[in-house]
Amino acid sequence: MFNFRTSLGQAEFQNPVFTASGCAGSGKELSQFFDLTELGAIVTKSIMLKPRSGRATPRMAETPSGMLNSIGLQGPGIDLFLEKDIPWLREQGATIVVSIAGESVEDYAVLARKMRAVSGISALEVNISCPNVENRGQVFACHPATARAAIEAVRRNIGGELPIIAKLTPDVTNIVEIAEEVVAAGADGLALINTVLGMVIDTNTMRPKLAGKTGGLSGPAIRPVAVRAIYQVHQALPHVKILGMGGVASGRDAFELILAGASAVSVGTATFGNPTAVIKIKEELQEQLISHGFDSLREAVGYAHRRDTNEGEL
Amino acid sequence: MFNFRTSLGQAEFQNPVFTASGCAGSGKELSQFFDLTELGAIVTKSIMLKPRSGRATPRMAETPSGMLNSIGLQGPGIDLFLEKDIPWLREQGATIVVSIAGESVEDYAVLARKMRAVSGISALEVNISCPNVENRGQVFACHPATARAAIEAVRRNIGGELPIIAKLTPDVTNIVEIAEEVVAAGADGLALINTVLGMVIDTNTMRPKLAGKTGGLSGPAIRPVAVRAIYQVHQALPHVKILGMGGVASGRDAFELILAGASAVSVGTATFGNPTAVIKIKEELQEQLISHGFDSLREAVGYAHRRDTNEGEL
Amino acid sequence: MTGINKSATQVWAEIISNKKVGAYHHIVFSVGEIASSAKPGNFVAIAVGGESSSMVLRRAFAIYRTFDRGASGGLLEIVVAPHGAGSTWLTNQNAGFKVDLIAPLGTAFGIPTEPVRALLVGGGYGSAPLFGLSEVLKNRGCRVDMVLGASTAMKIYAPLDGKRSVSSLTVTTEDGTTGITGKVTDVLPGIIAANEIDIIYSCGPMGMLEAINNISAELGIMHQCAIEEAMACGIGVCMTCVLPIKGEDGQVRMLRSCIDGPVVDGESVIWNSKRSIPEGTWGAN
Amino acid sequence: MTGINKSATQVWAEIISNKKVGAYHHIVFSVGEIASSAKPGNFVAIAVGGESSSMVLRRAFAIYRTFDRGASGGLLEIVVAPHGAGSTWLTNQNAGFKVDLIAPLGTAFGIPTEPVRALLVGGGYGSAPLFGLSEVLKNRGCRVDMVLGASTAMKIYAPLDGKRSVSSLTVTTEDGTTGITGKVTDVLPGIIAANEIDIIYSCGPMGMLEAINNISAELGIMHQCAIEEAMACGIGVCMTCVLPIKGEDGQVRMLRSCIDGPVVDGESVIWNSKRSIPEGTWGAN
Ligand SMILES: Cc1cc2nc3c(=O)[nH]c(=O)nc-3n(C[C@H](O)[C@H](O)[C@H](O)COP(=O)(O)OP(=O)(O)OC[C@H]3O[C@@H](n4cnc5c(N)ncnc54)[C@H](O)[C@@H]3O)c2cc1C
Ligand SMILES: Cc1cc2nc3c(=O)[nH]c(=O)nc-3n(C[C@H](O)[C@H](O)[C@H](O)COP(=O)(O)OP(=O)(O)OC[C@H]3O[C@@H](n4cnc5c(N)ncnc54)[C@H](O)[C@@H]3O)c2cc1C
Ligand SMILES: Cc1cc2nc3c(=O)[nH]c(=O)nc-3n(C[C@H](O)[C@H](O)[C@H](O)COP(=O)(O)O)c2cc1C
Ligand SMILES: Cc1cc2nc3c(=O)[nH]c(=O)nc-3n(C[C@H](O)[C@H](O)[C@H](O)COP(=O)(O)O)c2cc1C
Ligand code: FES
Ligand code: FES
Repeated sequence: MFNFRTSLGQAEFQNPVFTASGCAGSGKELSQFFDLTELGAIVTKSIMLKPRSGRATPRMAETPSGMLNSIGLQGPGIDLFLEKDIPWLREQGATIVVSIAGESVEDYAVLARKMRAVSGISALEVNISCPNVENRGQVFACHPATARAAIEAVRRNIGGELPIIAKLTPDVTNIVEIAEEVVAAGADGLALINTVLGMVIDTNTMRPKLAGKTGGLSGPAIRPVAVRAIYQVHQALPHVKILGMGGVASGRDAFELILAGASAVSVGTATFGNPTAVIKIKEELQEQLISHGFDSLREAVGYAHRRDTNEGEL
Repeated sequence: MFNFRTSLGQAEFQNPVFTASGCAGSGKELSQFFDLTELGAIVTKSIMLKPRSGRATPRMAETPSGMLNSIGLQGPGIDLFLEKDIPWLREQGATIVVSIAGESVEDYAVLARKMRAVSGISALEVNISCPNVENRGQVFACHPATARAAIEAVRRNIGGELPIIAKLTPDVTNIVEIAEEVVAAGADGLALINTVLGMVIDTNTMRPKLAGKTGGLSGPAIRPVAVRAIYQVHQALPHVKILGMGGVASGRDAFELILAGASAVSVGTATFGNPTAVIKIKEELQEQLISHGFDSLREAVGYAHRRDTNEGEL
Repeated sequence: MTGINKSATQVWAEIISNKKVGAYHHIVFSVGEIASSAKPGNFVAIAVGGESSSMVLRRAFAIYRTFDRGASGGLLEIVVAPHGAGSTWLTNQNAGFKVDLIAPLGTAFGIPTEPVRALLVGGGYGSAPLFGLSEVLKNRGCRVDMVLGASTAMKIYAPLDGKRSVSSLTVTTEDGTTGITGKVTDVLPGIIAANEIDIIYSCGPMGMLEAINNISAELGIMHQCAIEEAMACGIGVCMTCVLPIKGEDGQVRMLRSCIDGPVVDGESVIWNSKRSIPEGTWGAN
Repeated sequence: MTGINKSATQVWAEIISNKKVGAYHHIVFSVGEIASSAKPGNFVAIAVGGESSSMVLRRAFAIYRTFDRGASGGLLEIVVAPHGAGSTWLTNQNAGFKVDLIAPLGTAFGIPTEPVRALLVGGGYGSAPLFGLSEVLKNRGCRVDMVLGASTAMKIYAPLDGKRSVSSLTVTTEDGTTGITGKVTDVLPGIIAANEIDIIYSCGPMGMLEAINNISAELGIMHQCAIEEAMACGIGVCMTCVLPIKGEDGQVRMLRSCIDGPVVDGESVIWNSKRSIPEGTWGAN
């Protein structure tokens, strides 16, 4: 029997295909198209302390094999979220990973404290890398010190056994350095990658297309960047579990990220093009793994790093 | 009469559409398809001090709306290049921008000295997005200090009036910081952007597809990253001329980079899909500019940055 | 929230016919049971560009009308303006080609329980969903008048059989190539007064909807409009398609036009807020 | 360097026919004057995926044969194995569709000035360019024998009219579904000896070419082979398609297979160097 199970930190998942934060609504919207229990996990939209309107529109622009978004973390705030969305997801029997995002180290601390009492959650994804916040300089994941501070705040306040997955941006000179820092600060796993900072100028209006000017690039266009980041980090930190994401649109793509070193993958933009993408990808991934002779997902994780006697330089 | 002329530093060009370094061979190959005098300039493949075999194959992988390459700067070395390629290009009447690349600060100094006596060159593009062998293979353009050192070495040794265009990598936390540094070090202009570091894993062999494992991502997939980088740098340094590149495949795309702040654009990957892409793009760009009511290219440079009274937040 | 796309279904829909009509393409799909669940105002989301497409997002199109053909399966029709790469690709596909289509999506026009006097106003291809609506209204005993406007005659979409269901049809074009020279809003006040209009239904460019809303607000007439915001997913999961809408509690929230719209009450919309968040919006900071 | 693609031309080439033959598609294009300038061994580069394609690179295909039809324009034929997205897209296009095609590209097989005894060896679709070559050789008075191999019968491409131009045709398949069970290299030594072969021309997978070269080198027979390296541009500007080749001066250089190839002397190739630069290569460090 093929074993599709995986783990991130202490958390176990029946299969390795998750939704990506911010790309699955509250779960309700997708449940029209499939049963949420089919997912490895649903990763919720990054939730902040307070309700948030998000950015002005236009918030999106299609790009070659990708898209830009600048949602600006629109959401109901942690209290309403815990009151409404989480109970509903629990009722569905969904495996839940909650994503949190803060504007200050203190925010992360408070969010973590609010999460510690919540049951039925498998892991906490800590988004320290949203490129849509107004001051790019303040993206936590861009600098080792701020990345560390955010994760330490969560670690100190979360208590118990909820695994912490730190979500990093690829928009840095050295992603391995940031990864090492957040792992040292207490992250149990890493989510790689968030969107890549980009811009589209509307050549009709001759202005940036997005009201927020810059936005996050996602979709197949960035998959090579995701694979590279996952590969580099897995090589440097082979024992740290990685939740991979970035342009996964098929089982082949999911397999690629797993070979690079991801223990699970999240599907974001592909869901916009196809509501059942996650399910299709899950099925295709299982086929790929089996057809390559793997008995379990785990054997395939990071397999592209293996040394081979007849290929000297690898 | 529409004025298509542009300038980078003291260098003047009859039109703003150039080939991208490493994407036009020696010029001979493209001259089968069009007259090289039609180009704003031909930017030559980055040349190093010594002959160089480049990397092993496979050196390329197609990706969604893009490609990875890891040529590894194959080339004949500066002496043969000056002896053979440059005279031929001069004979054709081509406008020439020479790209140089070094492995050490000293390399850049020597390359600049070799270039100072050469006539018929319009500008020098200094590719500092390559690995520094003296510093653990870290890319010069990744750190302010090494970026500065390389450009200073060129500035000190080039003498005369040959404009220096520093070519930067987008793979940094803060490209504006690097831009400011190289301008302070004496760069007359900036070339933005070089390729984005990526990787493709071949899911059949389950190994990195490229022999060099990682490669540079180019093509339309990265255009939003190029536009963002150009926009950010033009905003911070409005008086520094930018040679823009990254995913330009149509006149619309060239126009987008110009609106963001580029005074000229280079076309790379698009030439691989279509040998006459540069000419098509030049013609389409001129149409775009005219149909938007511009009398000259110069007026359009950075036009997306304008303030508009009825759009408060811009 | 109106119950999230309860009957939305994803199908491979075969193109039955694709005909150029003026500036548009009228495309008919075989969609099976979807035909019976779609209501006027709903839209479809279609994947574009084929297998190796560089376009990762679906395109939304208002449903022009549907036919429930029983055993032989239902038909669904749309009217497409070839604009950019996605819509142009779609208009180039021939009968027999199958597209990946999701429908019905979004809210529908609210149908009054009483027989009222309704004015339907369409701009460009925005007329498409109004013909199905007029059928429904007529069957409920409403009087239906219609105003269609566009920049030029080729962009007026008004098929013969559609016209039959309305009591009067007024056409305006900005260049005067057909009908009255001017905009729909030039003729609205007169028609509203003459026909004692109770409710306006509209569909078209945002600027037109706003202008209509100014008139309806001034006259105190109900106004339902089908808005068109850039949508990445069409099914409520991406939050790109939002616009500021005032709820019954008076609170403005950024609501999704794909789930809480495209049909919304004109007076609930905070118009002309493009590129900024109106002050006082829930969560604005 | 063989003069850089002197007659290469870019055209919109209409598909005249597209037929499935075994595992392959035989596709005929109308190409005008290109037909008269192409030589056996040259290849074409075709843009794939249509207008909004996510595939930015052309695909290379060996020219199977050309017909110069005078006033009505020339024809060019290729044999395509549907493999990944690009080739599959191409095999799905029907007659009447136009593709963006550049040809002729690359080097051609060298034709001996004397009437010699030639053996042509093809693997899979690698047989395609050999039929045109055999015509030319025959017209020069050469004796031509042919060996075609593949994993299975469906992958042997050997059209009837092609067979006519050869004195003998031997077929091998690994699964024994047709011809002799085994690889081409199993039968080569016997055929070479029996027919007193002077020169081998080959086209097929790199592994096969290398194996053939081992035999030709041992027997001291000339060997020209058409290699297939991943190409980004096909016209010599990208340097992705290189492989280590020994020049007449004994120096190994990384040469472009699209310009200095695809046809190269088997003995000049440094075989089995994939994923590394052979020591002593010019510029290796
Ligand atoms: C609810 C709804 C109903 C619609 N009904 C119709 C219809 O009946 N007939 C019709 O021809 N078109 C309709 N549209 C517009 C249609 O979905 C496409 O946006 C339009 O055809 C442009 O797409 P493109 O691929 O040709 O252009 P591109 O410029 O390639 O589009 C790029 C991206 O921008 C988005 N975009 C561009 N213009 C618009 C716009 N005006 N509104 C929203 N998004 C836009 C596209 O959806 C796409 O994601 C509707 C849109 C919405 C949201
Ligand atoms: C000189 C030359 C002649 C060729 N002649 C033929 C022919 O006559 N018939 C035929 O069916 N095919 C031929 N090929 C292979 C063909 O060009 C395509 O590479 C192959 O069809 C796979 O492309 P794809 O889009 O289906 O696959 P994909 O996997 O989508 O291709 C992705 C990329 O990898 C490259 N690639 C993948 N496989 C190969 C390969 N084996 N060799 C080189 N590049 C590869 C592709 O060119 C493309 O850039 C030839 C290649 C070369 C270089
Ligand atoms: C519309 C949209 C909204 C997103 N919102 C969030 C978010 O709230 N939190 C977060 O960590 N990442 C967010 N992301 C990033 C995705 O989770 C994911 O990391 C990224 O899109 C790359 O994956 P993809 O290419 O599969 O989309 C968002 C992405 C998109 C496209
Ligand atoms: C095959 C290839 C070779 C390249 N070689 C060089 C080079 O030698 N020097 C350099 O500065 N940039 C080089 N580049 C980068 C391009 O000049 C350009 O910055 C980048 O490809 C983005 O532009 P594009 O998307 O139009 O290709 C190369 C790119 C490619 C694809
Ligand atoms: S289009 Fe995605 S939420 Fe409306
Ligand atoms: S394929 Fe570009 S140089 Fe040969």
